[in-house]
Amino acid sequence: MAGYAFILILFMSLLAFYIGRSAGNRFHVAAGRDTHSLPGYHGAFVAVWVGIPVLVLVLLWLGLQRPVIDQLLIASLPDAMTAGADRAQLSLYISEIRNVASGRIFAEPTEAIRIAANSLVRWEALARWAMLVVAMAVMLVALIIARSRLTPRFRARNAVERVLSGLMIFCSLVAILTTLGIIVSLLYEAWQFFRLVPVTEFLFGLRWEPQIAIRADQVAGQGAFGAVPVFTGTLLIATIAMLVATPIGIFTAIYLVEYANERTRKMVKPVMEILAGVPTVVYGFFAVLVVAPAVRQTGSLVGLEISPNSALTAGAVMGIMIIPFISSLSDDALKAVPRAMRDGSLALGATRGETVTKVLLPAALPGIMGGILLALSRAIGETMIVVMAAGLIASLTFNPLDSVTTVTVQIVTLLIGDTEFDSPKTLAAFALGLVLFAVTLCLNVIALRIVQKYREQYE
Amino acid sequence: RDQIRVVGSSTVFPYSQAVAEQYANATGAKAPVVESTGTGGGMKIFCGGVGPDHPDVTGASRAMKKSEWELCESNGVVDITELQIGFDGLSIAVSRNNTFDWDLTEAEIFAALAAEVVVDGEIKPNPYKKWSQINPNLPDIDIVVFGPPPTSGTRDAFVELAMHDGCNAYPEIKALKDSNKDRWNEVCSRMRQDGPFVEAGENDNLIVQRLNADPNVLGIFGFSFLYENQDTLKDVKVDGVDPSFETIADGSYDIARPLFIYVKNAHRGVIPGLEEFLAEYVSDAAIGKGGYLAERGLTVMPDDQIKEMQERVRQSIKMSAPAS
Amino acid sequence: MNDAAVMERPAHLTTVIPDPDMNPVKVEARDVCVFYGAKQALFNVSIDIPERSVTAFIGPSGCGKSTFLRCINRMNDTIDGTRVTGRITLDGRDIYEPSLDVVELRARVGMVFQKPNPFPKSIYDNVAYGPRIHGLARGKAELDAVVEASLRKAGLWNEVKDRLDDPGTGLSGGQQQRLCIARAIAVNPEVILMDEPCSALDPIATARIEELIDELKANYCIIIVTHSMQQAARVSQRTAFFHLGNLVEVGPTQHVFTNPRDTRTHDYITGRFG
Amino acid sequence: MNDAAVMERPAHLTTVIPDPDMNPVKVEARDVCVFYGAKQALFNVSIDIPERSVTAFIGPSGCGKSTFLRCINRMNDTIDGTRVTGRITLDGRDIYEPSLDVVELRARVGMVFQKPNPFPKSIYDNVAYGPRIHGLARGKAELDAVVEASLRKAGLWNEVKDRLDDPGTGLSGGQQQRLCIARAIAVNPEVILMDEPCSALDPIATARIEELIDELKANYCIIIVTHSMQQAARVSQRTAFFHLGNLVEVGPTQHVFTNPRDTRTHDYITGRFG
Amino acid sequence: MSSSDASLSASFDWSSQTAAARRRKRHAADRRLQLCGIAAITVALGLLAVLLISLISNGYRAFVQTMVTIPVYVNPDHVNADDPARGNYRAIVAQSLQALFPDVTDPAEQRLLGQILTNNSQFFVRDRVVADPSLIGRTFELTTPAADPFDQLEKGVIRRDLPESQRRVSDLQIGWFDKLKAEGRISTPFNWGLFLNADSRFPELAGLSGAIVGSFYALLVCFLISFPVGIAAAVYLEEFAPKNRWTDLVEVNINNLAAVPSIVFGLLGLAVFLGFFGLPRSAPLVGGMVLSLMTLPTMIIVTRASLKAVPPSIREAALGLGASRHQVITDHVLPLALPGILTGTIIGLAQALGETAPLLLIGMNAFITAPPGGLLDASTALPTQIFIWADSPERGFVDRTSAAILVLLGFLVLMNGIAIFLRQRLERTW
Ligand SMILES: Nc1ncnc2c1ncn2[C@@H]1O[C@H](COP(=O)(O)OP(=O)(O)OP(=O)(O)O)[C@@H](O)[C@H]1O
Ligand SMILES: Nc1ncnc2c1ncn2[C@@H]1O[C@H](COP(=O)(O)OP(=O)(O)OP(=O)(O)O)[C@@H](O)[C@H]1O
Ligand SMILES: [Mg+2]
Ligand SMILES: [Mg+2]
Ligand SMILES: O=P([O-])([O-])[O-]
Repeated sequence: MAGYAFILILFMSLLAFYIGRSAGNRFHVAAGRDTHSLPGYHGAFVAVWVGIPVLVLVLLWLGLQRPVIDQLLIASLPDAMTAGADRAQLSLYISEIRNVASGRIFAEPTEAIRIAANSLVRWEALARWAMLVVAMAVMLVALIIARSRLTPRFRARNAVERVLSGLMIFCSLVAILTTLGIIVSLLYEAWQFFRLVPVTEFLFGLRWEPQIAIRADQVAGQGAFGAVPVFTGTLLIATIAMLVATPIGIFTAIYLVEYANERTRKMVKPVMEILAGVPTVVYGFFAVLVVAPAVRQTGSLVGLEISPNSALTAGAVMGIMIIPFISSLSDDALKAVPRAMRDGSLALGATRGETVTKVLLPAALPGIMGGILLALSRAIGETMIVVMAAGLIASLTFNPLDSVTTVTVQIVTLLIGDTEFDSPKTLAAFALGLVLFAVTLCLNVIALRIVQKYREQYE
Repeated sequence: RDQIRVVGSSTVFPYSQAVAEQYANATGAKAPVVESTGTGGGMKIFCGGVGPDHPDVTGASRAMKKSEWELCESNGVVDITELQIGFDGLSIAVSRNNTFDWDLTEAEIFAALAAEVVVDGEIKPNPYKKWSQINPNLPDIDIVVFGPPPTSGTRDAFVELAMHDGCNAYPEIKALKDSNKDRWNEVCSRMRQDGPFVEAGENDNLIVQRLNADPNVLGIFGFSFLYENQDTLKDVKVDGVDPSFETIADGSYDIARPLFIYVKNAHRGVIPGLEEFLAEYVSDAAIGKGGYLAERGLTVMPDDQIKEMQERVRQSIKMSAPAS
Repeated sequence: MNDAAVMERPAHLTTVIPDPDMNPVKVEARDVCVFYGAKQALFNVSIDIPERSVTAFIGPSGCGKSTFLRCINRMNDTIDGTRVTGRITLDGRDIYEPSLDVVELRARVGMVFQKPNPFPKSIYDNVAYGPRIHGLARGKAELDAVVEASLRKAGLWNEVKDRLDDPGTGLSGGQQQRLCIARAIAVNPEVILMDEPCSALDPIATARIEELIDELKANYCIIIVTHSMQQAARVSQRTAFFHLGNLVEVGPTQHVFTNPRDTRTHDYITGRFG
Repeated sequence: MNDAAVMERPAHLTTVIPDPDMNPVKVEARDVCVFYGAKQALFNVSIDIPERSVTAFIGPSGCGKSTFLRCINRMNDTIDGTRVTGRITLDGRDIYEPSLDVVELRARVGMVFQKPNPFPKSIYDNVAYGPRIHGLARGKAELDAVVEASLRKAGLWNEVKDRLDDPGTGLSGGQQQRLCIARAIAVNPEVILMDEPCSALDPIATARIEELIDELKANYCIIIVTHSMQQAARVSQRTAFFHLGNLVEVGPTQHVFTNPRDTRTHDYITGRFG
Repeated sequence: MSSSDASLSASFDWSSQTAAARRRKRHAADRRLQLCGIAAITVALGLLAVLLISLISNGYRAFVQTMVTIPVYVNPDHVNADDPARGNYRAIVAQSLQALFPDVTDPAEQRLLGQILTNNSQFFVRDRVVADPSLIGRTFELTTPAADPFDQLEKGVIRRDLPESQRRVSDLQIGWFDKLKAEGRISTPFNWGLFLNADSRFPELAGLSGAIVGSFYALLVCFLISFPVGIAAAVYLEEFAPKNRWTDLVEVNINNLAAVPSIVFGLLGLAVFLGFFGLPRSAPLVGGMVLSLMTLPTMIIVTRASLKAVPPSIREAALGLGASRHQVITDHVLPLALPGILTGTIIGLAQALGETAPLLLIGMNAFITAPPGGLLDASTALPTQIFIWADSPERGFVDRTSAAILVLLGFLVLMNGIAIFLRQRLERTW
């Protein structure tokens, strides 16, 4: 039925468009160049006013119809059933009534339920027809009003364009709303968490054992929520990733920009893009099944003791993931150095290598730095690789051969499967999320500023 | 909601999956949604309340705890049927590339994995880094054991079945049991957090694959995983006994536990297909000898016990509050 | 406009106005053709460029002035898909022969560009860059001396001597261009190529650069591309007129401007096109 | 260069050479100042531009010619941070008054740009675009007629009549520029602004455009910015000389070129700077 | 070279020994830098190769499937022609199999024999009979997947040379299997089931169709939200918005959102869509919405870049003719920017396709044996399906995990390929 409503709206809007356009056409014949807007705009003006308000109305209606009918159903049930029933029990009734109404009967329903199911069928039909009638009425009124405003000098184009601009502004706000949503939801949950665990303990505590007993009689972690080891672990892995990715990425960019011929570039670039497009869950498997054993074996060959979940493994694989990121940003930064710099240096008799190292790299450094910072924030926020390859236990160490855990690993392990929203364990995930968001936000803002400044410099 | 929802133990997960699939195929009804959340996580969601927003069934690799029962009760989930579906052995395994013939006592397991152990008659933080430090006959390699995290019933079962037995082998700790029960519980239950015991997440198969890649590490997981991978993995004897369907069923293999599912009776008759699903779950074709769950590694219960479960389903017999 | 005159003789033949007073030849080009990919930008250019004097290249936009200029220090090598045929010699040595090191060639043939392009480094480092990479100075003192001498020659010393550590990009446009000239001089080139060195500058800065060119011509062979015929007339001793990739006419500046022999040259310098 | 002469009188005062034969005024500017953000690009420009004739704006690069031109059809509105003060009227109506719809203004004041900028559409659609958005033609037949008439006026009809569906970007530079002129004419403007319309063209194309301008001036008020004084001399009836944001001198072209009254004008047209 | 003048006037001897040696050294340094570049690229591409090889070496096996063909006698004792759906097909299949091995009489052995076929073969027989009830009482040839252990045996993963106790299949079963093989009843065709079946507990039946459909729905939602909203936002910000503090803030914000860890979006989805709006868990609708929040900033940035790339001269031309700003955009700018926008969209969607973490948080990692029928049905997605399979004990799932990764990579390479193609074909450089 909602489908019919939308079809009706579509039809009415088209009709409105047609009516508006013919009016516009008549103006045009009569007034010629004095008509302000093209006939199409007159049509669009009427169509917009007929279509958009009713669309909002119908969507609201559809959203509210179900809860209202549910309320009515519950009110219609005999007091004996509803008295003392809690929300859950009531929603079970509703669920049963709906099942009965749609013909899915598997146990003999009680009389009350059967009656309720019958009323449900009736009410729903009623509501549907009511919606159609109301929608139709609204559209007709809108049509009449909008049509009456059309005159040859009426600025229909401006009116339509204002509506379009409004829609576009609304769309731009989505990004803001998302951020607000993130901040509010994280802050809210984190605030709950900080009521249970003091902020100072969270930020400066040295022990992290969040897998607290989920039952009173279980002995598990003791519930320490000092996140420092988690932060250092994150930092350690991110640093290793950067150490792997930065040189490879920058050298790759240098080669592609300065040395490679067109053909090599055309071949290497898409392949690098594949490297960037590999889902991180795949890198996770790669880390666990290929890299970790290899690292451990190499370690035991030289007599080193390497944890199976070593930070080295997770960091190195994350580094691989980040290579294309750094190389493409460095590529951009190097390319943004004006050709004149390059020409200036080459014309003085510098080799390409000297040009790169002495002129281009220093000039592109801010851009590259910005890129590296962006990559670092990627590394800090990367999840799947570490979920699979890094450890779960937070140990305060800077030894890359040891196992450490990261913020994202903790968020995932604290949240997967378990959707209760009141245990400090679950809430801790949101506190970590907040920190993660704040840190990456800072990094990104700084990095973007640097990159932007740098771009402007050569604009 | 017109779909059954199942949560709970990752050990029971494969069996619930198999039953869900069989049920959907056999009846043509909409396929149930089965999520693996770990026993504890599952209990928590399951006990969240009655109604279409809450799951109908949860799997557990140990019996429901008293605290969980209370949680359920406080949320109005009072009418629950408990169904045992079989047994599972907890195997400790190692790659076949490891040449040592492993045989550990529970005391040795405790010494290797507990947070605190007895050294020179005193209870101290675990100092052992190599197996040979525990018992000179064991290999001179690092202790590295992959195991499940605290949300999982496998972990609870392992603690209760292996660690508690193991710690009681030390008189110093056993003495505590009478004098200071809490302290005893704490010493016997806490796994070490300093590296040798690696919490490997809920993903048992990843543990299997990591054992294959690394012959010097041991892993703890359900017997079904060992059963599937017996060509590359071999078991570690516990107190001299190999895990197998027989030794698990007759109790001679010590670290075995029953597997359960719990059903909300309030949802029966409301959620379409729940009846048929449960009937399928406890049918002989599923959990009986040679049933399709046995093929997937479930250790089968004696026939009379199966009969009892089928009776429980038929009559929606309400479970009583667990003792502990 | 009547372009019939242009058609009178084969387009690629150059009218050379004889000049008995010309200095000895420094750069000699014979039948130089340049292709950008499939597109030919220069057609059989042959020209002799004398040392210790200023030669100006003029012609409408896109006629190939810059292209030819960049052949002389092989800067065209840096553009993918460029192909040069014919022969260009510097002091009689073919600069396109394989054994020649372009690094050396470019040190001997300096270049100044249309838009001032100082490196984003200090003024000192800008000038010292060339001597450093070529190892022209032993030690700091010698380098200081080279930098000072170059800046003096470029007429910039007095303006910047107190702020040698400031970034070169902070100077005004005209100063930047003189800095670029100082940078080119510092490696002690024999030829200096200038591609519209004043077109981005204001009249006063232009005048300063023109004076500078006048001083420099005593020691260097200078080739300047310009779009301003007045500038060509003011600073150059010889002028070459390019049109559609052809070198149309070359000779003493005086003659070319007052008495062009080709109708195209005549039409151009009287402003009938361009 | 000696700039002392420039200082003799306040810089913003314009020398107006009287011209009794001038056509009635179409566009009138009084004390127009333009600011790009904090930077002032034009200082108190006042000028009368007659209808049915060609007025040329000349001056060195960056002197504000384009800026002033773009004030006349309010194209400067599209640049953020631009502020215009003073008064510009078209047929006596202030074009900056709030109630005026710029869309209508721009339909009456057409514009042709330095680089030919046809839309990447067919030749037909290029010309038809303006009439379409302004609803100037009812039906296909009328539109065809408008397109043909405009292309004929722009002298392009014969060259393109068989390939009206080919993309406009496929034409040669000169043809593209004539296409742009046809496109501007198609909406039937009263004023046509041209910003260096020939500077990207070869001599032959330039000549064609100049001829075209000569024909068009019978019906339109044409304002042309050019960097070529020769071109200004050839095509315009009146010339205005801008310098550093000031309108220095304006008058009949003949007078300005042969007998400039301001030293700056004189220095510029004799090629002493720019 | 003591006085500054001398140093400049004295011509430097370029052909001297020292000068030549110095130049050689400089060229060597140049080549070293070049080599570093080549080495870096080689390392990066080498790592990609290792990754692919390790996937292919595991995954290729999953692309064929061992099938068993047996004659099935539809015994009328077990099926009632009035209601063919309710027959005892398990018995029919078992009897048909036993008919091939008349000497296997021990019930325990018969059960072992039954394990050769996939558990669900009974349903295949049922479906055939339901479709064609005339089969009752007749015999037809049924081709059905072999159970996973035998599939692995045929593919050589389970090694015959191991002691029986270390194998998933007994010597007896191997004997039967070999007999079937000798009779030509075993074949290994391409495994269409991998693409056509939904998830299953049984590796031999498990396929990706559920995950593919789930991913498709999620991407569809993601596209339907992020494409129009992204374009509208980008057009507004690039073409209309005044440049002030507000729009600066929006700009910084969007750039920042593009770099926010995906798991944070998962947290948002969990808290807002599931917690606040009460949308169903595991639904592709929610997955798509979370993914669209993630791709939206990317979409906006890419679209703005494409809009920026349209030369201002086109805008000026249209404005100069008296087109309104909206007309300029709809008539000229958007059509010209479209290839770039499409490219960006595809790349954004490809990223969304490979995203796992946020989907884990909203429960799109459940076991569901049927493809979702709509946006609100519980479903998985490709990456989460990989995550689930990776956790299944059966050996067959090891291959299938790698195969699923390969399929996912295939989709990604395909999408990226289309994007690159579009970019090279349609995008003009001005
Ligand atoms: N990198 C290039 N690729 C392709 N064609 C080019 C390239 N550089 C120049 N051209 C073409 O070669 C011809 C000559 O260009 P050149 O730059 O030498 O002209 P010019 O006389 O210096 O012009 P201007 O006065 O504008 O600097 C022109 O048609 C130009 O389009
Ligand atoms: N968008 C802008 N923002 C800031 N300053 C501008 C802008 N456009 C032009 N200017 C400045 O305004 C002054 C006048 O510029 P305008 O383009 O009008 O000069 P012009 O006489 O047309 O020069 P040209 O001959 O180079 O076209 C110049 O100094 C220029 O730098
Ligand atoms: Mg040039
Ligand atoms: Mg201009
Ligand atoms: O997932 P578990 O069976 O270990 O609870």
